[in-house]
Amino acid sequence: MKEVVIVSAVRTPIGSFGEVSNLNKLISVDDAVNMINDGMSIMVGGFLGCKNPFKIVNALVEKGVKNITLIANDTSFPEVGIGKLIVNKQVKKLIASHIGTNKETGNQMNAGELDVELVPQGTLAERIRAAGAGLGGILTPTGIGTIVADGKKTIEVDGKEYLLEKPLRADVAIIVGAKVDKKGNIRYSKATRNFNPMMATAADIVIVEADEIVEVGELDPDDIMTPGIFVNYIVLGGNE
Amino acid sequence: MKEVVIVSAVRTPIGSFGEVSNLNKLISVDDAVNMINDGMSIMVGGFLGCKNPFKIVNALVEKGVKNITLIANDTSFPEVGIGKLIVNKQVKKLIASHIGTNKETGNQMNAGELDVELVPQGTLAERIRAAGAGLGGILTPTGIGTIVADGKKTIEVDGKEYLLEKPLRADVAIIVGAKVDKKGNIRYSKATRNFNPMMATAADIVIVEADEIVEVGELDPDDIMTPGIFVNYIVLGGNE
Amino acid sequence: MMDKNLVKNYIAKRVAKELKDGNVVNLGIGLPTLVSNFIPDDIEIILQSENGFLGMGPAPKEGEEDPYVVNAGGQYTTVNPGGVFFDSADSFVIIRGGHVDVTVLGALEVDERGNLANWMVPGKMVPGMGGAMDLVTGAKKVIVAMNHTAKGNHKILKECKLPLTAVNVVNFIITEMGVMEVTASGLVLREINPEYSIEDVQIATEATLIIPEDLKEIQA
Amino acid sequence: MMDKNLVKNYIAKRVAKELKDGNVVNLGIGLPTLVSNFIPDDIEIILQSENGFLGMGPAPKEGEEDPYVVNAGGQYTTVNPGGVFFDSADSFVIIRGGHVDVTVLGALEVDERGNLANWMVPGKMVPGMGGAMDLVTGAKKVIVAMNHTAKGNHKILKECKLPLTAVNVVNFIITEMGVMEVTASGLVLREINPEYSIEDVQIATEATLIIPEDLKEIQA
Repeated sequence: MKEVVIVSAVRTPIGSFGEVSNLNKLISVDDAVNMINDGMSIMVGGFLGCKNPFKIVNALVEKGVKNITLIANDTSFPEVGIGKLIVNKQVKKLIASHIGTNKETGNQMNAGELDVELVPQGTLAERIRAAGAGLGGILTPTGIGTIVADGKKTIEVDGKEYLLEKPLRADVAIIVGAKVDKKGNIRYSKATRNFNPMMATAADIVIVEADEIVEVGELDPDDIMTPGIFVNYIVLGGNE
Repeated sequence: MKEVVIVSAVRTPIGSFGEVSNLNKLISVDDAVNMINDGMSIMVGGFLGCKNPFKIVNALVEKGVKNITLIANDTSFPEVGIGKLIVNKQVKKLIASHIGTNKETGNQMNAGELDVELVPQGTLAERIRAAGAGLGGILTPTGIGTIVADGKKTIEVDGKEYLLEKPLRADVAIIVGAKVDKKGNIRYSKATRNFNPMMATAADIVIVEADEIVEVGELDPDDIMTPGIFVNYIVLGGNE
Repeated sequence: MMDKNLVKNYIAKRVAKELKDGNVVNLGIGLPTLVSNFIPDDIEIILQSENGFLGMGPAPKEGEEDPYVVNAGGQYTTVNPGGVFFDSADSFVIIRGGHVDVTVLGALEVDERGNLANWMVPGKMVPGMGGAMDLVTGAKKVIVAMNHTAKGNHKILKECKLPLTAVNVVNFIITEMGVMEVTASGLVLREINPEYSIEDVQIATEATLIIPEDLKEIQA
Repeated sequence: MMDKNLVKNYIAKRVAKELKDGNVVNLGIGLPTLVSNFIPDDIEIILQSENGFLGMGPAPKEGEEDPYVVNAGGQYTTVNPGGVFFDSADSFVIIRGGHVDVTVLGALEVDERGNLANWMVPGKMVPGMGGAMDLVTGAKKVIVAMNHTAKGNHKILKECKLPLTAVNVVNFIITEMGVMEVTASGLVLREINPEYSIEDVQIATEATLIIPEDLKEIQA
């Protein structure tokens, strides 16, 4: 395992992680994983590996952070992105909508090694959004009459039943961006957008892995999909 | 008053207004206002006139449609956009967050001529979004302990109280777009985006007034802010 | 009995006839994906991919794959002119909000009340529901496209036994044997594959089929 | 007593000292808007405009107005490099979700428990709450910036009489007389304008002021 590099004193101290300042947000992947410790809840963007923040996730695998609560749409494939966190048994609890593409997830779940909460995909996206939006949860018709409703409150509105699903936050969100300016303003590309915009609003520390980092002002204000105020740190991504 | 032009037979028949087809969506402003009749509920995009769909609104003023339920952020200024619908006494019920810039709104309200439901701006946006998203309403902390909460259900989630605010739909949404392709895909410009994207999802008939109409394929799929599936009709806008 | 692939294409072809010009359609992974091969040239269907776009096109040619354009099954795909990308919350605004006209998906079990089970076999196979629960809850028309039976076992039941995906949501069941509609009175056999008798279909179906006077031959 | 504009600028200048480098700030219409004139050059404040953008800049020069760039009061404004436009739902994700560090706004009444009334006088003036209810509910710090009294009448009360904007949300009240903090024990006078005595301020305030040992002179 790679030696852990101590976060340099230049970085924002722990106490102010939740606040996004206009200080230099660019950090190394080592600085990024040094903020992520055993037992944390971590949201990771991507949909079946398209695409996880591969560089940071690989560094997390290398560092061997344990007992993670992982929040993601799926667990990718065993050899791809966050799939490795599962294979490497770094995840204690998983909150996801789909685990069928990574057999190891089902194996660990059936063996009682991994606690899995399956959430309908639309509910997952909306629960994360609700957390970021300061809403008390969502009222969805999805899951009514199924085991997804077990133990949850139902609310009747104008004669129709809805499930009350609670907001979902994390300690850290690790997301991907295609073009990211130095203030952290993000533009996503194509089908890689998926859960990233919501996750950016719903974690104490938000780290974006950027395909490309550009100067402030290079992105048209109409083209930015996640405002930089949500982003604490930027890591330049690489290719897996 | 201008003579009302009969909707040509080429247009989609009444029965299928709710369905968006790939038929030609371009219509004249006369065709547009001919779908909008007395007593309908109408959502109109814009924020203090920046910018209402001026061409269609002016045609509604000319046509003299009455007893409208108007849903909009505000009532603009007396001489601008939807402000004229108020001055012209075409509105029976108003749902808005702010009416201070159009004194006529307050006058009619105080005289008992206009029924006004004031909704916090964030709640208004989210209620419209909820209607478009198939959610049973929203749970917001905004308005708790104020008269906005009167007669509404409060729901406690993890020890905190939230107000249950119901989804808000309309018969017709009239929105603005900066660049609209012939399938109805919309790109907004700058501060004119405001309520338009949510309104596009929450009405039976959605009409966009476009600054510019472009060919399909001219807009980058990453740059489109409202998919054309939400848009029934396109009217080429003009300058007021 | 037709060969496996023939059966799949037969079903997919018949499903395609349910799609109308301008429909927004979400096709599940597997058999439902084949439906896109049978859409007539004179109508336009807008395919929604729940991972985040509208206007999904055909699979790319070899060497032209874009790693940022994959479908909800993780396979390379393309986007047609006029297509739109969005995030997962907006994707499910479209789905849950009733803006998808037709969703086509497979089932482990479906019953005469339109209940659907397609996301888990407790203790055995638990892939998760992905977007399926939202899709069947939100879409205007839900079509189950599948083989009529599984290894000789009934899949079309009086009452689903597996954990449900949703309650009372299925409108049509299309199999190699026929087209069934879920109605308030029960399951009506609307069309039948002329290779089978009504008795054949009933034997392969646990639910009691209602046979209307105007039962037609399937046109696939 | 200072002249009206001097008073406004005095208050705005003191409010500006509450803003920290990197803060996301929403300034209400009127007096609060003046705060942006007093932000020190060595810190960067990101102004949020609830009608749909971040990174609001100064008013445009005459002849350079862009009709598509207006603030929440409908006045022409500009966007700084790095600014971002978004829709009203996303704007209130930012506001309600706790992503605005400081909101500065006026009040008709404010009380010692941090209750705020600033959106209607029943039967007289009902402009509506606009974004104010969401702003004071969601922002991390709520600063009321206003004249200490209105035509000689108290505005800082034991208990608000007008319909509330929100309950227990105000953190600081900054007037031409001083800086007051809402605490669990009541209203603490943190700073005082040396032109006034403690007694002057108390007389102008219905709520009982707590005077701490380390009461400071206001630095505006």
